[in-house]
Amino acid sequence: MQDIHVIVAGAAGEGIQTIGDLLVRLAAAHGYAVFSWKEYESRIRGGQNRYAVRIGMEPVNAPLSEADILLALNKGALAKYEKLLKDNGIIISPEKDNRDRFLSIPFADIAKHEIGQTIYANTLAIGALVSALGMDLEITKGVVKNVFSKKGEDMIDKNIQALVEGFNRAGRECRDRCPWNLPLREDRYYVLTANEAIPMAAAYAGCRFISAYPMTPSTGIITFLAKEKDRLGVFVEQAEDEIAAVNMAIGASYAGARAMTATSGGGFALMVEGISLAGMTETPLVVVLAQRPGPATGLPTRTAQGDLLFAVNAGHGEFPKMVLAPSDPLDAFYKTVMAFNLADQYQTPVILLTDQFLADSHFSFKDFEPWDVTPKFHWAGTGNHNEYKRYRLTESGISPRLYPGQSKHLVCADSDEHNEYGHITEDLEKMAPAMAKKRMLKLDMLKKSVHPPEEVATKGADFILVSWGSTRGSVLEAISLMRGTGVKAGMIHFTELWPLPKYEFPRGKALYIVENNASGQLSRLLRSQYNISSRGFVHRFDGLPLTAGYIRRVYHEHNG
Amino acid sequence: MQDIHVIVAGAAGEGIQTIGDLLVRLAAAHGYAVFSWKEYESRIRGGQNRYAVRIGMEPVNAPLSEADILLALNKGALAKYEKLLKDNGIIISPEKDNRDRFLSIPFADIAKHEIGQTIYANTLAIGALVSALGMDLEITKGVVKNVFSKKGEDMIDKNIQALVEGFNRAGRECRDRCPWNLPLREDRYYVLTANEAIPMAAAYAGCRFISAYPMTPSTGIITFLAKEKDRLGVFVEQAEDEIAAVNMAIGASYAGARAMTATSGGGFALMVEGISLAGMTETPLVVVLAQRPGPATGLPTRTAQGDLLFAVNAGHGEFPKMVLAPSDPLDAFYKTVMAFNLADQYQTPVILLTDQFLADSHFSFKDFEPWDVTPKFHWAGTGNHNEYKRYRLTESGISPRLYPGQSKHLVCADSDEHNEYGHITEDLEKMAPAMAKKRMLKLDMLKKSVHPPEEVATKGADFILVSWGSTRGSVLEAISLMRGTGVKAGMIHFTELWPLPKYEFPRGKALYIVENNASGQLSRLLRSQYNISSRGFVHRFDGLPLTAGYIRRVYHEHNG
Amino acid sequence: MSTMDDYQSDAEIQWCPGCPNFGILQAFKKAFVSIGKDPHEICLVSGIGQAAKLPHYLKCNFFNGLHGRAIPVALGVHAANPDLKTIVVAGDGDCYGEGGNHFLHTLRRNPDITVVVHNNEVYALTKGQASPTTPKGERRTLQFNGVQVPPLQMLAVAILHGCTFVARGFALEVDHLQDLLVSAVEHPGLSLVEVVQPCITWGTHPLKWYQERVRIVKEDYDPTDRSAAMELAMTWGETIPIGILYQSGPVETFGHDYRHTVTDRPLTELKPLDKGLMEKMLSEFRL
Amino acid sequence: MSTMDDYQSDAEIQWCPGCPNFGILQAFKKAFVSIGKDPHEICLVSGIGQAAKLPHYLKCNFFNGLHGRAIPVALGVHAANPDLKTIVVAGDGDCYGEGGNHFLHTLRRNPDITVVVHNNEVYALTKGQASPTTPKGERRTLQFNGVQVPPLQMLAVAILHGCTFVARGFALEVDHLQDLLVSAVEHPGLSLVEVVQPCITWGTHPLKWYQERVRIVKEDYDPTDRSAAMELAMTWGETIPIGILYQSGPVETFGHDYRHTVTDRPLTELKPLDKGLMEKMLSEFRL
Ligand SMILES: Cc1ncc(C[n+]2csc(CCOP(=O)(O)OP(=O)(O)O)c2C)c(N)n1
Ligand SMILES: Cc1ncc(C[n+]2csc(CCOP(=O)(O)OP(=O)(O)O)c2C)c(N)n1
Ligand code: SF4
Ligand code: SF4
Ligand SMILES: [Mg+2]
Ligand SMILES: [Mg+2]
Repeated sequence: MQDIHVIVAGAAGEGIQTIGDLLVRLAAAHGYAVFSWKEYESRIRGGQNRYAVRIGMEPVNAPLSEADILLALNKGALAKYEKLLKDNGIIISPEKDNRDRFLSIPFADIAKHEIGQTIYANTLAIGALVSALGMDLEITKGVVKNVFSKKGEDMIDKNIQALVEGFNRAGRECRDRCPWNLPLREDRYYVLTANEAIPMAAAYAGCRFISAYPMTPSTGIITFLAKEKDRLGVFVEQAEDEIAAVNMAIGASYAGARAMTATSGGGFALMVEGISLAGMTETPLVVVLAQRPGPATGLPTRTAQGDLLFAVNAGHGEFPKMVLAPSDPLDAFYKTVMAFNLADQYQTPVILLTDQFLADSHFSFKDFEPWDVTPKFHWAGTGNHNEYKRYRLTESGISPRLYPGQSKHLVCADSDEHNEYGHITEDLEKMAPAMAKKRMLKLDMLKKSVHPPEEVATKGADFILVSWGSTRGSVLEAISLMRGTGVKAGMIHFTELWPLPKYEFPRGKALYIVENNASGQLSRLLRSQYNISSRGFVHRFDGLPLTAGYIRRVYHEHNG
Repeated sequence: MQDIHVIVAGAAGEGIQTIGDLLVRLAAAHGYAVFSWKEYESRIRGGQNRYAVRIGMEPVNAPLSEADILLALNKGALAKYEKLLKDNGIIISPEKDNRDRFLSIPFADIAKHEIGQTIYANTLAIGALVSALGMDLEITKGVVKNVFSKKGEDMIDKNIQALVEGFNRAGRECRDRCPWNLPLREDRYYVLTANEAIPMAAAYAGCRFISAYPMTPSTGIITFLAKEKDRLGVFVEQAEDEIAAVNMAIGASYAGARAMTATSGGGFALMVEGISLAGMTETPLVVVLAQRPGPATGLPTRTAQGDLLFAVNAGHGEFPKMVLAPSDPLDAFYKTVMAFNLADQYQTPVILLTDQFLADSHFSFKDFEPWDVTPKFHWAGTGNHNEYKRYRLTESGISPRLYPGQSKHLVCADSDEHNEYGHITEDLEKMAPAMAKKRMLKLDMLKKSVHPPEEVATKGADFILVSWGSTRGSVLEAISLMRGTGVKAGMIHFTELWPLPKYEFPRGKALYIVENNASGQLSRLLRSQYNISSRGFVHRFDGLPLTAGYIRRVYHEHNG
Repeated sequence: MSTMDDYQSDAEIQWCPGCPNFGILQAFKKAFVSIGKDPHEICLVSGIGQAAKLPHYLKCNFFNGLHGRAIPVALGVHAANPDLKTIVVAGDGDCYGEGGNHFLHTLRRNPDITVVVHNNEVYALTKGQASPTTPKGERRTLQFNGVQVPPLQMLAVAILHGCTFVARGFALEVDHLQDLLVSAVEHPGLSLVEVVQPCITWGTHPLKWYQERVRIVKEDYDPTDRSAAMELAMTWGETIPIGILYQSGPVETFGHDYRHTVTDRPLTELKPLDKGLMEKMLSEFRL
Repeated sequence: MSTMDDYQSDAEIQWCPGCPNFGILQAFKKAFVSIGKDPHEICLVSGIGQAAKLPHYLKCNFFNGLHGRAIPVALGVHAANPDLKTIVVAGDGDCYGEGGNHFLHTLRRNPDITVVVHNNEVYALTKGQASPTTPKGERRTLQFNGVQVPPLQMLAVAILHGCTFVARGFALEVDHLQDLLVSAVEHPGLSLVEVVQPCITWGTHPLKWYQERVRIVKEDYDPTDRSAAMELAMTWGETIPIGILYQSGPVETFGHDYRHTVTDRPLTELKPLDKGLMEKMLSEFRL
């Protein structure tokens, strides 16, 4: 079976979120791997948004552009998205149209007149989708019941009624136009977004404190932790601004609690001084930077990989720092635990770079067993100090860390250059350069904790796509598309971006660097480190994620 | 004549600032080129500070480490700085000591008992220095009268009395120990710091507005403009924080006034979001980033070149930006005018990178005639628009800029991605990528305004020192020192750091990259652009400026 | 004479249908007609949020900047060109949350600008988190157990610092709001207008709740009575008083020393500095 | 029982000889002895400035962070470990200038910490620029014609927002200040102590000027009288009242819902999350 791609399109507030979420659930309940991504405007009602759902036998966690089915909830949505429909695709819409590919079902009217209220229009639409997709009505009923279980009997009944009505209406018209079929399978998948994986992983890693200021697309992280306060026990504080957010997290971390904050570009900009503070005071800190297109406010609800070099170079002065860019929610789980562990071990800030695409998209995983990275703590122990010095000069650069109140040992942290006790120093001859050196030593050490990039099919490849972060799924799919047409592509994918790992690029291969940005930031970063040169670039910077098709097209434009 | 190097050392508040400043004036008044630099602790009274004055026949604007004369105002100063004294150097101090090199003069006691008040101790010390240096007493009297001219007759008389007393006391003891002689010369020099050159240049360039928050070592810039309000007519506002400072400057610039702000690393970190805003709204903005050692508060009164990559990569999202790092006050004058011109022409932020060393040091110039760079304005003109579009898509990427209220044309600026009128756009198909491309186009254009680095003695050189910003004087002196011992060194010096110019490094020369930082930021930057590799590095990161001697020593350590 | 149409923008309005922000927009247009300023004589400055989109929907000059930073931008605009009527349009989160420090310090400066705060007691654009004005106990999308702390009292803080014009309006009382805006813009010095603007998407009370509570201050209310004003500024519950809560005689405004000694005209009208002056200044460094 | 010596730090003091900051330091030591907390039970948090150096001169835990950011750091410390006595030591510029927004919002939170503000009416460490408390008309090193705007009234803002402990002390009245500090630290909820701390280097008045004006509030002064307190908080001129200006009964403190539902112990005492729980949560995503 080829993957089926459904686009639900409509205005904000019109129900596409509900329909899309339900469709994701339904596909999973039928035993299929599902991938979804969303694009939405920066408004609460109106505009034209899309919720794209990809359904397949195996997880292919990458966006598609062409659709099999377009559920267009209004005329504007139809106009905007119809061009994405495959030739043999169909449209389901309340709009009227006589074309063959068109299933015209006035959801709201039917809902109102047959079920009693327009609010059932969404479930009607789901019914139609279920029919068109050849899903099982009984299973669907079960899921719908479940979803509405807390809304009372009447609500459930009406929704089932709407579902069936939609199913039947579409069924009548679908017969020869809908070739799809999704019979029940045995498989079950974990389906989640990075904005769900990261807070869970954080709590698992021992994070006990988060302070943040709302900012799309990062807000989901703090919201998840607030909602799960009772189970996860994380202290959640909405700060008055991002400066407060990062400084509170630093305070909590200094006082012994693993702590984090999450934001997007503009908020991260405000946190940069705090990141330098964490570097100087050697306070572990995890910052999620969920990228969206800039500069400034930019396209606040869209996706981009535009802040890589900003993150790598964030903060005045020189200090060790780590930048990790997970490629999917499972990797995000791992990287989050790793971030807390390494922040703790090296007593320094770690930045997790995600983006709107990664934050909001549902990915499927056959297994989600991220237990081989476990929380590791690096306290010094209170007993073994004759004289405790928070910033003792050591060979590794790592000083013994205790927290205040833990014992009689006083823990003194200073943002000025300081001596081993944490007191301001003006000793330029010995202490100041020794402290600077000690901190930078940790960067050398950190390098040893960094893994080389992932290589896929590089042996025997004619050329290699080099990528980072959330584009992995699309690059992998691009490779397999190209291989399908005899073009031998490989992939080198980076998820640990600073410090860069010791690594030798395969020799004599043409490199194409693939990024969701305009200026080629990975290119610049790699060039500064590995002395490589690239044959070409694939850049996308319109606020939408890279797709396999896009990558292939640009590659072929380069290569005739 | 070999340059004479005098170190005045003592506690903050003890008079070293007064003595140092006066010595600079005196040397200049005698017709000598003078260079001074200072190091001071982050406190108002006490500690051990140095004011180093170099006096010569020709301007050599570079710090020295070894001193001919040490004026040590107290015991601690003596202990800390005596090791810098040359074998044949002398010490002048109120401390007691029987060694031959020691001129022990109890300034305060004499001032109190012979002149009447201890406040004359400083002038006594000046008298002693003048004698030791073989300066002219009458000329000195003239300068001293001048300096105290506003303090009333009695003050002037007493100071002259003190001067003569100090001169005579030292004179008695100096006879065979002080070989120096500074007879009157005809030459006259301009003597000034970058913190004086920059605000003057800004006003000359048409800057009409500065908002800033105090932060060492940048505060001198806004202070100068506040003091000269009546002559220069700049609107000066002390902001509540750096975020306000940068946003006010952006507002003023949008409204038609050339505007700037000045800060140091921590404050710059807070401005980074605003820099991205200037990039997005295409508002000209000049930001002085006066570097000091970080991270965080670091060594707030010392010098460093630790923020180069931070400045180059400052701001979320992608937008054109320029980073200039002047090498001396004359160059700072030029670069400041250039900064305002290019910010205006390309409608984007320009960062001027200085540092504490450059900000506070007096440099001498035979001529100071920076008139070949003149203010250039780039207004669109109000008449020639059928329909005015602030962000018109043009071939150059530069849109017509007007200011609000200038005419009936409305000037609409937006930090969101916008259409040509400045209204929010969500059109990802055409408008958003077109605007992103347009902005980045300006970076390509900007590259054409950038000059290649300065090459000195690179032809025939065995190796080349590659440097940037304020280290130029020391590198030049290092080259001439090394050439003096038969080591053929050349220099390639960068003052325009982003975008980097089109440039070919001379082939086959060993490169040594010289920086006042720990991690080799210029190295990384150059590697990402020019694919060069370097033979070695000279790094200094103890808060003190690079000297020729330091550079030579590290070079020889590398090369046996 | 301008008409409502002169302020009609082409931009598509991105607010929810029925949002009381439309009332504020309407009041703005009417006020501009009353004031008789042409679009190019007005400069709106905003940050980021639903409220901050308003400038796009009025045909005027505008600078739509960063979240929380409208006030400093407006100060820069006003310093550069005091001839422009500079008006800040901000959300409660924008102005009192992220931008709280600028608000506070600008009370001291008393710039001759107007600050209009849409108080919808929520961070609307980011989908419903509590704002600094959300009443204690009310739930928001990040406050699952309700807001745990009392709201800020920024109108009272303004009065406390001698802000000479402090008013509260209601988005659904368009004509009343129009009058407030006219008075505010015409008032010399900083004028602050907070507008009760219920959010019909994220708010916890229906519009009616507000309509029942909002009361125009009595005819004989004396807005020069500071302690009465403080009282009304902090009243939000059974009744929500609207009107000019506090007004007092003019005091020195932002930049007055510069305006007196250098120029009271826009800075763009200053002549370039004379090279002779520069040479003279530089010569002072020729020691 | 601790003694003064227990709080004696080895660090060299970087203040000017004779600075009234020494009085504050002394009062702190005495207060700690009275309170009977050992050095390791106290955590001082400061920003950058002369005042902010104080933690170095007391032997306690401390976090000396960024200019203006002491309060958020202290909130984090306090959230992580409510057993520590967390005390912010800030300059007027630090706390009301750069950090004004944090101060404002923390009034709402009412954390059980103490904030001590050294009010020297100047940015001392950066060499004498005006601070938010510099009185109008006084010259500073960047205000050549004197400060043009009135000062902020942060004590009044605190009282306005229901801060339950607001006091003013005088650096040269060490014993009185000691008492204030003791009461402040022992007070449940946010306690604010602003200390009149003349700067003998950059200030415009001699110490005597202050000594003549400072008046301890009368014995029968009722610190629960909010409007009287507002009055005293804003009095700075012929007299400068010192003492507990406002105090009221305890109200809910920062994080109380978390403390009630999750733990009232330090967060370090929470056990690691059980892998079983994580598996359970993840299984909810197995659709
Ligand atoms: C620095 C920064 N932080 C956070 C955001 C995200 N953000 C956009 S609007 C908004 C809040 C809007 O609330 P308010 O100002 O009350 O306006 P409203 O939408 O309620 O009218 C936030 C937090 C941002 N754009 N920039
Ligand atoms: C972000 C930032 N901006 C500016 C500074 C420079 N700075 C250091 S101390 C200080 C002001 C100190 O004034 P105050 O807080 O009143 O303390 P005081 O020295 O008067 O005790 C400033 C502006 C800084 N360190 N960090
Ligand atoms: S979310 Fe609320 S404030 Fe925003 S437009 Fe909708 S109703 Fe208005
Ligand atoms: S500058 Fe002022 S506040 Fe700072 S130590 Fe000296 S006297 Fe005290
Ligand atoms: Mg709001
Ligand atoms: Mg102060």
